[in-house]
Amino acid sequence: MERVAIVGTGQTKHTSTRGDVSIGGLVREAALRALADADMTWDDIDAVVIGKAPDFFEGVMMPELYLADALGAIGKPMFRVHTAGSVGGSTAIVASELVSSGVHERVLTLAFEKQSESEAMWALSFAIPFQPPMHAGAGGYFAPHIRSYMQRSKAPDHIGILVALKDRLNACKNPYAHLHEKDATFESIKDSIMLWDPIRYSETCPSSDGAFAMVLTNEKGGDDAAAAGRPPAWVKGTAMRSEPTMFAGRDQVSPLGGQLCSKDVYAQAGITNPRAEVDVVEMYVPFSWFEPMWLENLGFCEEGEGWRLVEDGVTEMTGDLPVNCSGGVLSTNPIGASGMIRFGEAAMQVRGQCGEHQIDGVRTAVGHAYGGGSQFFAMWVLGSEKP
Amino acid sequence: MRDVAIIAFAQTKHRRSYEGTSEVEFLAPVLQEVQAKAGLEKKDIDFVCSGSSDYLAGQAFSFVVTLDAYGPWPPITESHVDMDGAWALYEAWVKMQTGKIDTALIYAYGKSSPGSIRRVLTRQLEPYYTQPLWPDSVALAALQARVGLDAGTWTEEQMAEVAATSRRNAKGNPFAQVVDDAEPATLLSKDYFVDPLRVHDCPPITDGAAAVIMVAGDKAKELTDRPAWIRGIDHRIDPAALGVRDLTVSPSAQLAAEKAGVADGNVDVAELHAPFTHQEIILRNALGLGDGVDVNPSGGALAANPVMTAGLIRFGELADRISRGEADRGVAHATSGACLQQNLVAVLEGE
Amino acid sequence: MSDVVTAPPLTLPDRLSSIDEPVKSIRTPAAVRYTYSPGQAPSEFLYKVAQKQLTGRKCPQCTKVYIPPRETCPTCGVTTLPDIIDLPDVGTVTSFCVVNVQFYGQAMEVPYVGALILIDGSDIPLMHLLQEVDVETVHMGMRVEAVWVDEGDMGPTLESIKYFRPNGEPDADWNSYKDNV
Amino acid sequence: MAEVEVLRAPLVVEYPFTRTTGPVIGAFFTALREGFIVGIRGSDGRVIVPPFEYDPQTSEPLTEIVEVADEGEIVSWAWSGEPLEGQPLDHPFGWALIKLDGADTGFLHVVDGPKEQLRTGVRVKARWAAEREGSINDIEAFEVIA
Repeated sequence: MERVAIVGTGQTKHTSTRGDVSIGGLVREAALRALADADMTWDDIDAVVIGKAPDFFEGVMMPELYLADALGAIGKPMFRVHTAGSVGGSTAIVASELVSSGVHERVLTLAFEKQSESEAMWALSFAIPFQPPMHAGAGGYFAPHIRSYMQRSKAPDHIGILVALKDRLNACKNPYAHLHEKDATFESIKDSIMLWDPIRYSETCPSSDGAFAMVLTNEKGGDDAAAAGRPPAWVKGTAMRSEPTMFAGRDQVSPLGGQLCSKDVYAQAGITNPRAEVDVVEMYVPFSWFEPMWLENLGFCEEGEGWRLVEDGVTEMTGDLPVNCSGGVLSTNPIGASGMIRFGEAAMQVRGQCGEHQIDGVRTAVGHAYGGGSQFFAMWVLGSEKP
Repeated sequence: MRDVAIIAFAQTKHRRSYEGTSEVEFLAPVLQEVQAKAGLEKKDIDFVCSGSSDYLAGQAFSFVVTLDAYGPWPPITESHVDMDGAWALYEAWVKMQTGKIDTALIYAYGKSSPGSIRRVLTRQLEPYYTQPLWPDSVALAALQARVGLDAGTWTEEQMAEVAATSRRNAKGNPFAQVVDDAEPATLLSKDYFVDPLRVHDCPPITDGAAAVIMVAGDKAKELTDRPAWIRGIDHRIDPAALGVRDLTVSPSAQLAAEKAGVADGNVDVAELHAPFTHQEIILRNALGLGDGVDVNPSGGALAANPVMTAGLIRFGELADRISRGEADRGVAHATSGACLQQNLVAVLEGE
Repeated sequence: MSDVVTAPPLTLPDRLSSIDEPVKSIRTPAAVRYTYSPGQAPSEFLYKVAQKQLTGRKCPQCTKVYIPPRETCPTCGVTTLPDIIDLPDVGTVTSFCVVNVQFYGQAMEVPYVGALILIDGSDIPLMHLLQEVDVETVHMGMRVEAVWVDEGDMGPTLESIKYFRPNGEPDADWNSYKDNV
Repeated sequence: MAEVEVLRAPLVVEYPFTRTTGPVIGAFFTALREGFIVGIRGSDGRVIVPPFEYDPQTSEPLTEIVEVADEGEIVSWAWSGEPLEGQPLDHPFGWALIKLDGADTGFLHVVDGPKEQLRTGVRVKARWAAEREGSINDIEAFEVIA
């Protein structure tokens, strides 16, 4: 298997409405930045892999067909992935496999969402006849599972607030993040409206327009980048897992799919103690409580202990396992791109490109995405050393 | 490249409508059948990949629910593309090349019956200048057909010949939907549907599903006497806007065929995903298929056209033909987008 | 930020450059129409609902009872047993969410409770509304019963159940529902 | 299981999408609102109508907006006997790729019949809507001119 290196990343400034660009203009920005970072031009790219969440958001079925021009894909392979919320992660994994398989040498991968073209509550959950009404969108779906977590782990109520505060303040160090709430405090989050009890407004994610792109190359490309003073992030493992949305006895707090996905990816990367060996994590946390839930699900601690890591500040930028230094999904959420932002921020941490939200000396980083009803998982482990 | 073969194929009996049957209900038997044919169970399958479109069903994340038809438990390694199932097969093929997996189940489904497929497909057009006009798939194909008729690249008689051959071939395909013995002259005597296209130039509206199982290396030989080996596979895309393209040719299909190595040997059979009659002619030219090639012995997309699925079916039909010893080397093709915008080409061989 | 994305300026014909308010956005309303059918097993279930009867189907392999019934078991991938199992309209709250804000396309008065309810005799909870209850007192393990709409309004939809409400029974034993929390 | 008559209900997926255009697409719609048509010059010198943001061959951004005529000739056409919901005309009409004077590519729009007059090479001219807002429908249809 060919080694895979990430030699370029690029993203848009995420915001609620990118009123100055078309959909093509939006994706193009992220792609151009990734190409510039990789010191490449369109001609250097062999294939394009694109991902986004449901086509209803922009009302364009298979938008990759129309985006072929904007992404320099004419005459090239153009591939479209859709695995619900995990799509940004799985798209990056498909791109990495195009390289690791030896099929291509240099692949551009990109994920986007321009949510302002419609409205999330509509696009994600318009009513389907005869189906039980969702009553309250994604939050209404996930809130009972968060309550189950609180019950099972005996976590105190303020854990979600701590996570939200951390991510909002981290986002202020990330110029590309959507929300820059410099004045956020524990109290301001605590006092925000309880939307879907136990989820407060400030513990939820925004709705964003945004795109993220990466350039992946084979070993030679990675070596060349390193020689040119642009050290790459090396892919040390990738994994995906899926399970049914609803089935009898399903553990929706710590789905088996997520556990198996993390075990698989750590094994590939030679990680036996993730808490000790992973330097930084970008995980998919659309509601604050998912941080402690995923910490347990992804094997960073024992079951029921995730909230203690949060409370002890372990996941702060100053802690020993910083989580979502970028501000995470809680601060930036162009849905189809959110998974790729996690994967890409992990690459940026390894490459030392994060500026104010950089953790010193990152050697191993994890990117994580999930989707559907906590049923689709995608992860990768990146390292500064060639595997 | 690692040797990878298709060893089993199953599909629905394609028909105008499976209305009243949910996607899970009509897909599940196909998934069960393909596993039985391959002699594999869920525990033997390393990877599942599917192709479908939310827009056909009118539901966001429709593929999420449909995965239940497979019973993905314990959790599986799985992916989904919003493309024809042929691209899902491509993703699985790439994954096999990494050496991470040895077996894959690929499925696709498309039910056009819940909506107006002609209107639904307008949603895949460029969204600013084109979508708001609602130019339907038949109208766009008709514009393409006219260009070739005007240029003398094909004639209405040749188009009718394609339709007649497809329908006649489909008599040997128990899963086909449009099957008859109509002579080209009879077809040509009918009125235009969307001038210059007659009904016989257009694909039927179909509900259908299909699945294949693909296996790498020696395992393929253990499981079947005559695997259909994938010797080359590639896909390419052209611009979306019809106005800048020469609609009488398909540069992306031609390039994909070159990369897949179509011309590296004799081609016995080609299963081409040509929803409209003139598109089969374009593809024959783009792929360099001579008169000796048996094109669409299954009847092709003109005999049954489940959207998102018809391309994957081409792979299954060709693989079955090779496995039965009726062909040694063939070409499978899938398309996506208006007027053959995106094309995937593969070469399959017996031993 | 880097300037690689800065688009080069356009050169415009005079007639355009003299226009003060160029178009920056367009509205493209779109309606795509479908006829939706939930399929055989759900239809069967909903007809029974219209007769005030909840039903489920059992998987022959894992023996779990599904409500709404499935044609195919989502974990085993096998066809469920054809027998329709009648289920009562009472169950246990396994988890819930208190909704305090109006959402797109629905007109519930806030606050209201969306609860996962494990119907007795089934193995998977159903999401529905919980009312006639002080939201402060809702808790896991609470026993609840269906309140059906008036006879004349009954139809093949889960909305034939207006909501669930506490039925006064003591809380369910944790072990009876812990697999669904 | 006894087969029951399955349930059916209409499902309408409907939304008034708002699309921000960016400057190039915006220039085209601005022109339409003002009653004229523009294209853009491609890297090969061709004038592309409607304007692409990025060159179909080189992928580089295109910048030179060019005014073209609101009349030209049909390069391909098709006759739609039964219009579908949403299409510009509610009676039978022609679809056409139209090469406007000053342009080098085909512009997709509709031609308001009669069918007998439609053929490749025939000249057509835009019929403008009285009220224009910056939309492809600001051109109601093209009509055959002598």
